[in-house]
This record gives sequence, C-alpha cells and structure tokens, in this order.
Amino acid sequence: MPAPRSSQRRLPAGARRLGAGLMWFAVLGGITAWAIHLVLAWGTVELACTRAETGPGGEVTVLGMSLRGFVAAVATAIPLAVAIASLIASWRFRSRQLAGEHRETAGDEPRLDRAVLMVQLGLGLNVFSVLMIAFGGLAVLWFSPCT
Amino acid sequence: MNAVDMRSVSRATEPEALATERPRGRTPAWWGMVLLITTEVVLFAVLLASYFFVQFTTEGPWPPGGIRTPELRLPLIMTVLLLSSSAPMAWADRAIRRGYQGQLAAGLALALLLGAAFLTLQGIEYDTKLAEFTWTSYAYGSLFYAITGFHGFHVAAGLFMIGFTLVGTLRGRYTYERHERVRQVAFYWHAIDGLWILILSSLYLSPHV
Amino acid sequence: MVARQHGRTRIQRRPGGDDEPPRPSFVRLVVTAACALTIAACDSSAPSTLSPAGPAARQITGLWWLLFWISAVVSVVVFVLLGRAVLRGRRAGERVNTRSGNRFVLIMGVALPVLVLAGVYVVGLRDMRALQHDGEPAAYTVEVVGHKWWWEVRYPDDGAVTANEIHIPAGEPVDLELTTEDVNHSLWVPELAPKVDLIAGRTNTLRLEADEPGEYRGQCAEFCGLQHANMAFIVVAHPPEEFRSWLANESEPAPEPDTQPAAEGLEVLESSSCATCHTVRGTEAGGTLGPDLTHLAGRRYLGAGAVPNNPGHLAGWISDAQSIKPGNEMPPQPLPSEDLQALLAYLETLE
Amino acid sequence: MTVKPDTTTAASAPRAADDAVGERLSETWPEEHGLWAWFTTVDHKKIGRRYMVTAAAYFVLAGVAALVMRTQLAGPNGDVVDPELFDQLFSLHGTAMIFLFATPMLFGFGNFLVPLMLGTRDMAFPRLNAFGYWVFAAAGILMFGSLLFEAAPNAGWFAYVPLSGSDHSPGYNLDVYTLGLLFLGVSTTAGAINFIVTALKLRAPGMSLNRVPVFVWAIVVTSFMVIFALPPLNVANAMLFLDRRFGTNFFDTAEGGDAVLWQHLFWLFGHPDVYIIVLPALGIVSAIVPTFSRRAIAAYPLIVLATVATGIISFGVWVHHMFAVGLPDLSLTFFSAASLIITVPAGIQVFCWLGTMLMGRLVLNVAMLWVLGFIVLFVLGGVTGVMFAIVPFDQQTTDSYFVVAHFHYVLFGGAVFPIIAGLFYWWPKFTGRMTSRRGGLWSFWLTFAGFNLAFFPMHISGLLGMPRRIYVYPGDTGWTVWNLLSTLGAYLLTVGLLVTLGTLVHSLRRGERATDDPWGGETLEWAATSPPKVYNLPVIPTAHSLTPMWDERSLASFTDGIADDERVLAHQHAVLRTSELDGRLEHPPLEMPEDSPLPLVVAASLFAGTLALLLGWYEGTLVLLVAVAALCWWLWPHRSPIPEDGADGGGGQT
Repeated sequence: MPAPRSSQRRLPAGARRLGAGLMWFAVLGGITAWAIHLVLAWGTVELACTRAETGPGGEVTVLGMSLRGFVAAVATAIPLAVAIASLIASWRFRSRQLAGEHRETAGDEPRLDRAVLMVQLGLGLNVFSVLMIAFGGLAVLWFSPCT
Repeated sequence: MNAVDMRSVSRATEPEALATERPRGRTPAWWGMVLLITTEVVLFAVLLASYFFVQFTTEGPWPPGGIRTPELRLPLIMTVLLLSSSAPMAWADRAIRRGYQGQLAAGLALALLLGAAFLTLQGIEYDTKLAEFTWTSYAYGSLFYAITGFHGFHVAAGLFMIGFTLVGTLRGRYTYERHERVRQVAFYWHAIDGLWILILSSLYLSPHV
Repeated sequence: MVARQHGRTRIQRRPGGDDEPPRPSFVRLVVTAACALTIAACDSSAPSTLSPAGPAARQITGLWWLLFWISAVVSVVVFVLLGRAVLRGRRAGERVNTRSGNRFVLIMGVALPVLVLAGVYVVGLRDMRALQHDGEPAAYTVEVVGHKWWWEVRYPDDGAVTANEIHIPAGEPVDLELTTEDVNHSLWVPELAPKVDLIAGRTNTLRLEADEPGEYRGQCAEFCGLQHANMAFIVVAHPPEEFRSWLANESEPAPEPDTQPAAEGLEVLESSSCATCHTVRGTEAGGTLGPDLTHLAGRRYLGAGAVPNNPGHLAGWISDAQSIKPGNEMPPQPLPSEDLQALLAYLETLE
Repeated sequence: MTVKPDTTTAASAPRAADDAVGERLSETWPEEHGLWAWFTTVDHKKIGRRYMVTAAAYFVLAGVAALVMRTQLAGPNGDVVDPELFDQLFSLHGTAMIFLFATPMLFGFGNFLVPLMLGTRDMAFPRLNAFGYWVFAAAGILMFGSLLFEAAPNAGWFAYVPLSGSDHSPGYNLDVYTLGLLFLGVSTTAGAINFIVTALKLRAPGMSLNRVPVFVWAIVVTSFMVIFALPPLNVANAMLFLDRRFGTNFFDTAEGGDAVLWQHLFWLFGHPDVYIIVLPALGIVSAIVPTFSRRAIAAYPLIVLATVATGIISFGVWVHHMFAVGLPDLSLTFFSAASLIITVPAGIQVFCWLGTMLMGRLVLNVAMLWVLGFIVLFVLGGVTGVMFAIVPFDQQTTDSYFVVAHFHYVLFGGAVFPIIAGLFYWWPKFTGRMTSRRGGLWSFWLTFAGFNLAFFPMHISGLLGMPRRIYVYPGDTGWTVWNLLSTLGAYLLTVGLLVTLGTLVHSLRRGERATDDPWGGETLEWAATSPPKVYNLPVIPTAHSLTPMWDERSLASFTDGIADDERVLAHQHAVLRTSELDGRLEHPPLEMPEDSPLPLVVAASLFAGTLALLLGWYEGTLVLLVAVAALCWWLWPHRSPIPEDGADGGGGQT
C-alpha cells in the first residue's frame, strides 16, 4: 500500500494502541453495555422474584438495595451511561476525526475507509443499544417488579 | 489528568491512530484455536449459569439435602498445581520461537507432570465426594459432577495434546520456523487453567460466601 | 418453589351491564367486515380471539387491530416501492444513479421504524399494565391441575372437584391457580384471556372473567404428548346466582342410588378397577389417577372434549377408551354387558 | 462509490489470464477423478455442492412429512396417521428443516462461494471442511433413519422437559434427538470456525473490511452466532441425555432441577438460530439485487450494520418464546424492547434492496423474480414478527397457528425463496449450465401461489383459536375451511417445488452452456470459469473496490498479475494470506493440505461412537479411539519448506 506508511511512523506506538482500543470501544462499547444490562436486569428480576427474599417492609431486596432500585441504578443507568459514552465516541470519530480526512483521500487509502466503516457500524450499534436500554428503563419506571 | 496524558489521548484520536489495524498478522491456526476456545468458554459459561440458575431457584440451604459445603484444602492444592503448569507451558512456547528444542521438551514435560498431578488429585477428591453424594443426588450433584467432570475431561484432552506435542518435539518436528502447533496447544492449556479459576470460584468458593 | 402471583386480567366491570356496547364500534365494524369476507371465520362456535367475551381478551383484540393496521400500512408502502422499482426497470436507458442511498435507507429504514416501534412498545406496555390487576382480589380462586390429557378443576373453599369444565360466575373475576401433575401444559381460552403455561414445579395464576353467561371453548396450547389434540375444556360462565347453586350442588357427595340397576352399578364401580383410579365422593371409590366422577352426568363432554357425554359414548368410553382417544391413561374395561348397563345406570344418576 | 457496470471487460480480462497460467497451476492443483478422489476430496466447491445436494434431499424428506401432516389436517377428525406417527412427523419436520436443511444448505452456498468471492483458492481448513460435510450427512441419516424404527424425535423440535424426559418419553426417540444434535453440532461449529478464519485471513489483497461482499459479511456474522449459540444447545442436550440415561436431575423438579432452565437454554440457542438461517439467505439476496439493478448495493455501511446488529441483538430476544411461561412481567419487557429493535435491521435490509432497485435499472429475470417474491413474503412475516414482540399479543397467539404462519413466512419466505433465487443465480457457476427461463417462471409462480395459499390461512385459523401441534381437530370449531385451504396450498406448493427441481435437473442435461459471467455480476466468483477450476482464479486479483468485477483497476490486476509469481503461486499448493482488517498482503503464503481420507475416517468413527452411545452399547464407544488415532495422523507435524509464520507478520507474535 502506498503513501500512509510514512505518516504512520509519526505516531508513538502507545497512541496507536490506545487509538485501536478507542476504536473498538466506539464499535462494541454500547452493545456490550446492553448485553450486560439485559443479563443483569432480567436475571435479577426473574431470580429474585422466584426466590422472593423479602427485606424489611416486605420488599424484595438485592445486595441490600430494593430490587427496583438495583435494576434501575446498577442494571440500567450504568450500562446506559456506558452506551451513551460509546455513542458519543463513535459520533465524534466519525464526524470530526475521520470524515474530514476521508473526503480528501477517499478511495486511495483503504485503511481510513475501513476505519470509517467501523465507526459507522459502531454508531449504528450504539444507537440501537441506547434505544434498547432506554426502553428497558422505561419499563423499570412503569412496572413494579415481581408482578 | 496532566498535559502529557492529554496529548497522548488527543494523539490517539487522530485518524492514523484510530485506523490502526488491530488485530492483524495472526495466523489462520491462531484464529482457529481462539475460536475453538471461545466456543468452549461459552460452553462452560452456560454450565455455570445453569448452576447459579438452579441455585437461585432452589429453596433452602445450598448445597441442598444435607450435602456439605465443599471443602477447600484439596481444590486449592489442585488449583496451585494447575495454574503453575501454565508457566512451563509459556516458557516452552517462548523457547521454540527462538529455536530451543530442548527447553521446549522440558517445558512440555513439566506441564504434563503438573497436569497429571491435578487429574490424580481430582480422582482422589471424587473418591471422597462420591461417598457423600453422587450425580443423582439432586440437581446439585448432577451439576457438580457434570461441570468438574467436563473440565477434567478437558484437562485430559489437554494432557493428550501436550504429550502428542512432546513426541513431535522429541522427533525434532518443531523448529524456529515451524512451531504453530506448540502455540495452539499452549493457548488451549492456558484456557483450561483460566476456566478452572471460574469453576473454583463458582462451585467451591461461592457456597462459602 | 414459590408460588408466584401473576394476574393477567384487569378487573373491568362495565358500568350499567348490558346496555353498554361491549367493544368500540369501529372495531366491531371491522370485525363485521372481516366476517363478511370470511363467513366461516365468525362461525359462532369458533373460539376466536377476534370475538372477545372478556375484558382481557378484549384488550388484546384492540391491540391486534392496531398492530394489524400498522402492518397493513407498512406492507403497502413497501409493495408500492417494489412495484415502482419493477416499473422503472422497464424503462431502459435511464442513467445509472450512483448515489449511496444512505439517506433513503436512514429515513425509511431507521428513523420511521424507530418512531413507530417506540409507539408500539409504549402501547404494549400500557396493555401489559392493563392486564395486571394490582392486587384486587378475585371473587373465587379455582385450582386447575393439568394432567396427561385432561384438566382437574378444584374449588378448594367448597370442596367441589370436577374435570374439563371450569365454571365461573359471569362478570366476576376468578383466579385460576395453575399447576401440573406431569408435563407442561398451557391453558388457553381465546375468547376470554391470553394463555398461561402450566409449568412443572411451579404455580402460575391466570385471571379469568367473562362478560356474559355462556360457554367458551378452551384447549391446551403447549404440546404435551400423544393426546395434546384432545385436551380441550370449556369455561361455563353462569349468572352469579346460578353459579352459586351449581357450586353448592357440585360440592355435595354423590346421591345414593335410588333404583335397583343404579345400586348394582355402584357395586360394580366399587368392586371393579374403576375405583382404583376414580373418585366418587360419598362412595368407596377414592382413586386419584383419573378425573373425579362425583357429578359426571352433568358434564358436556367425555375425555377432555373427545366425544359428547351421552350414554352411548359413555359405554364406548368405558369399554374401550383407547379406540376413542389412543394413548390415554384409561385401560379398556371388558365388563360383562349387564355390569356395564348397571354401571351406566348408576353414572347417569350422578348429576 | 462509483460503479461502471461494464460487462465486456469483465468477461475478457480474467479469461486471458486463465489461458496463460492455467497450465502451470494444474500441476499443483490437479483435477482428480475416480472413487478414491470422491471420498478424499477437500475441494471447497465439491464439498459445497455436496452440502447443497444432501440438504436438498433432506428438504424433500422433511417436506414429505409436512405433506402427510397437511393431508391429515385437511378436514376435521383426520385419520391418515395415528398420533404417535404424527408427533414424530412434526418433530422431525421442524428439526430437519432447521438443522438438516436450512443451515447446511446455506453452509453449502457459503462453502462454494466464500473462497471465490474472496478471490482465494479454498477454505482456511480444507480437511476440516470435508469432515464437517461427512458428519452432517451422517447426522441426517441417523435422524431420518430413526423414523424407520419408529424412533424419530417426537417431543417437538424444542423438546420441552418434562415431556422429553424418560418418564414421559421412553424409547430411543429423544436419544436420537439429543445425540443427533450433539453430533451435528460438531459439524456446524467446525464449519463456522472455518468460515470466520477464511474470511479474516484469505481475502484477496486490498479487500479491506469495507470491500467485503455483503454475502460474506452475512456468512461471517452467522458463523460467529454459531460459535456463541450452539454451546447452550449442546449443554441442554447433554444434560437431557444424562437425565434420561444416567439418572441425573438437571431438569427433574422433584430433585431440585428446573424445567424452565431447559427453555432458557433452548431458546438462548433457538432464537439466534432463526437468524443463523435467515442472515445468509438475506446475504444471497444482497448478492443478487445489485447485479440485476446494475449498480452497487445502496447504503452498504447500513446493510453491513444491519447484518452485524441482527447477529448480536438476536442473543437478547430469547425470552419472547417464553412470554406465557409466567415469568415476572418486568423481566419480559427487556426482551420485548430487544425484540422490537431487532426488526429495525431487518427493515434496513429491505430498504437497502428497495433503494438499490429504485436507484438502479432493474433487470427482471428468474432469480430476481424469486427475490421480489421473497421481499413480499419477508415483509409479511416481518410485520407479524413485530406483533410477537408485544407481550400481551404474544401471550394470546403464541403456540397457535398464527405462529406457524408467521415463521413459515419468515423461514420459507425468508430463507427458502432466497435459496432458490440463489440456485437460479449461481446455477451457471455451480454447474456450467443455464436454466430454462420458462421453467423458472412456472416454478416461481406455482411456488409463490402455493406458499400463500398454504400459509396465509394459518394466520386466520390461529386467530380463531387453533393451537399448534394437534393431530386432529373437531369439526365444530370453524377451523375446517382454513385447514382445507392450507392443505390445498401445500399440494400446490409441492407442485411448484417439483417444477423447480425439474427445471434445475433438466438444465444439467439440456441446459445451454454457461459463460463465465452470464449476468454481469459484480463479485469475484464471476471471474472464475463456469464451473470454476480447482484453483478457482488463475491470478489472485487485488480488490480496489466493493465491486471488483465492475472496476477497471481490479480487473486489470488479473492481467497485471500474470507475471507476478506471488499472485499465481504456481509452484506451491498454497494460498495468499492477508491481514484481518485491511487485507494487506502477509508472508508467507498459507500451505494447503492435499486430499485426504482422514476426514471421512474421523467422521465415520465419530458416527459409530454416537450410535454405540445411542444404543447403550458403551464398550462400542471405544471405536472413538480410531478417531483419536486418525486425528493424531491428521495433525502430525510434517516437514515442509514453507515456514508457518512470517518475519514481517507483525502483531508481535513472531
């Protein structure tokens, strides 16, 4: 492959490693957060309700928190925050870092084209993840667990 | 965050850095083994998930039916043996990449020995356990023996692979230029070790919490 | 296993009873139109989800029509675009368009669907909430136990036990506590409420309510083996007073036989293998494998909907149930003809 | 991306190259004939064709089972088969269509096409590939053969416990199911790993991720799904087998086991599996539509996104098969959300095809007609799919005929139609023969009409309260007329499929000889001869765009490469290795194995071991030692002049 070899050398290896890591976070961060949200939220609701370990006041508790509190905070809000972070990363990488560069070198530099495809995938996956977690969050606010 | 860090972050978001190709340069065999290990890890994850699912849907004490909480002394010795076998394996792998066939043979032999010791102890553990409960003693017994037995089977398979590689080594088949097999076997072995830690913490440690 | 309470039906007593229209007129219009097209569809005997007779089923019928119309619009849009593409393709020589198409797909394939789906999701949640009854107590609790391949129906407060018929008071919510004796089953009365499975080792609850007195067909909806097809039942909704008298009668033990053949029949029942599997309360027959026969004569069907309950079918059922419902648990009973006649005479008295 | 669909250069450039170097290559990639070669071949094209033919045979068998059931259900109180046989028929129909037809058929397409589309010469692990085929073929024989002994699976393709336990299902039926699927799983997993590695490492130089054909993306995503979805199925089946045979209690509720655990494990596999079937089929559509629209696929990044997103999200929707189980409502909503969102990627794909057609010039031919029919059916199946994501509606209609209608629209409409479209499209490449247009038109319209007549009425019978999996129904329920229509449709559908089969088979004898690129396709398989030579492409091209066959520079690389031995690799039985994301050339080339009887030996002894286990003859499982010995032979490190790992390999592993 032509030209970019030289420009590659400019960057320290650490920055490139970090860059590759950030890229993969922008691609897979949101969907991973969703997967964790799903397993945690479903798992705690189904299993806690089956076992129904009730705390003071007859409420079902998980790790000392109310079930609803646990599902809302630990299983939903935190993954949502991660997914949003990943969404922002993919959005910024696409619109600022790569898009401009891409326009100048379009077609000649498969590496950048490939990177653009990856952030586009990441952007889409992140949008889906945020939507799914948010939908789940809506239900957590609306439904009381174990009914 | 200090200024230097900021600079390295902003550098890392330069197009060149983001477009760094990673992973790359792996061999097809490397990918094959990684994917095989992935599917095996999922297999064990599902088994352990089943274990916890049954635990949480079971009323009363866990383990159920008067089965005692597993003792830790023997499993911990087994853990030490198995984990320490990863070191000679890694050492052997490094050695052959530099072309040292003798070190490769020694490393493999040591790993083989440690793994075999693990299996022997597992046999001893089964002997005492089976006197207390069997695979037909509640779902707990079924899960306990299925998970540990399946892992033991993997250890045995790993030992067979190490032995097979050792024979090849003694025949001089692994060289500076051709040593992919060693690397794959090492990977598999490390994965089995890692899985054991999951099993130890789920089946042996978690009931003590 | 802990019994979990899962109500599915909102208590939705209609004010004023009969003079309120049972469903929005728009929906009724569409149903009528659909029926006109598909005459058999509204065969009054069909246990149709589209002609709901209880609040829960009605809620879902409304949901169905919403989903149906959205689906219709989506399909039409796609088909129109497809037709356009085919027609345009016929016009040769048009210049090839090299646009990426991203915008078209983003709008049609992402933005619009997400908006529609968000709306649908919220409606779905709303209806789910509507089907939860929020702890409002039921008028009665009935235990339903699934068996291969029949339904045991118990009224624990009154001691009544019957089979394959669930009697309820119309207009009052009834909770069914669902358990199974063997494999998984699923209780489904399409006109009244969504289905709930009977899961081995667990207890589920289904709230059932019928607007009007009547009979509603139900059937097992989870494959449960050889005679899954013949595991039907009926829900009989009575006017409330009639229900109470039915329940009082059903709770009574069997009447003493008052004729000679009937008395002989009772003797046959108690001395033959019948008694090892069946219970007739007030007699020595106390088996628990088969359905309770205490008020057999009052039932509409034999063998969980397999055949109507009349003396001919009953005789056939007793002598060889396997030919009617192959694989069921009742072995053939080769009784001498006079014993069979006496037994039938007795069973006829079990109103 | 600019596209010049100029077919004249497309056909001639690779041809010239072929003549120049074909001779040299046939030394290292010889064409083998004869019985021994038939049993030992590792050629991905032969294996691919075998997969397709075998899967088609299993399709016919499973289809006959369906026809018998439809005959039974034509009217009330049907008396064609007894319930025992009926249960085996519907269980086998579902199991076979999913495991023995759909997945292997699409693996067949993948086997034949992926290396060609990537511009390489075989799969990454050719012997593993051959092994996978033999295992699949044997698993099918086991499953269908069991019917002869009245021992076919009879608890549905989902085999819920406790019904599938030994108390309620004595006999071998469920053992055939559990062991058969475990055995088959080996094949599927091996195939999936092979596809992924091939697509990651053997792409033509220059084929960075953004230039990978959508079909290959689909196969790769599918393969990743297999890697993650099969373990739950395997675990569940192994547990069920142990419960039945050795008295363990995984699912025995009386002994602390859990019956719902089976459902979770099964559907954790089962729902992704739906997409394992549908995604490659959609990939076929994405390959056909651009060719006949005379432009590259619209919104390529979005269709790739749709494929990847479907693959991942499909793992988060399994509980929508369990909405009626009585789980807490809140836990259902998470799956309702995911089940709704997963329809968005499906919509994206539909609009990508529509956009491609609208912005191109549509050429209607038989393959494209099947694609249009597919889009209609897939949309109809998709909208009912959305309905099942809504919890209350699902609770009302699940396990009714409405579901049967829905998933036949999705799986028959969404997978069989594309498969047939793909057969018509690639038939010239598979066989070297063109198919009859008239036969193709008849086959399409008959099948399309028959399909709708068979399955549309099932929506109505379902809404009218007709449950699934019943072998008889009474006459007074209002279901009769709809069932009669379905049965008539099933017969019409059969006629349509027979005409399809006839058209294809007829072409083998009478069909016109096909040129290399009869449709002016855009991907690299059209650069090969029809049918392709053993070595596929004489010169490994450089991909300069997503549509290399429409791209002057990519085409030029065929002729430019003739003199470059690195692009011809004539002196060694090897293929090029490229980097994972960017498709940059790596050294050294990957050495390919020769034909070998070992795959067959290993598969056969594995099969024998499975049979021994099935029949409870446990000493017989010692035959597995043959497999172990053969594997040792297979994997014995032989001496070779080609090093395995290059000095410039990068990535720090040298």
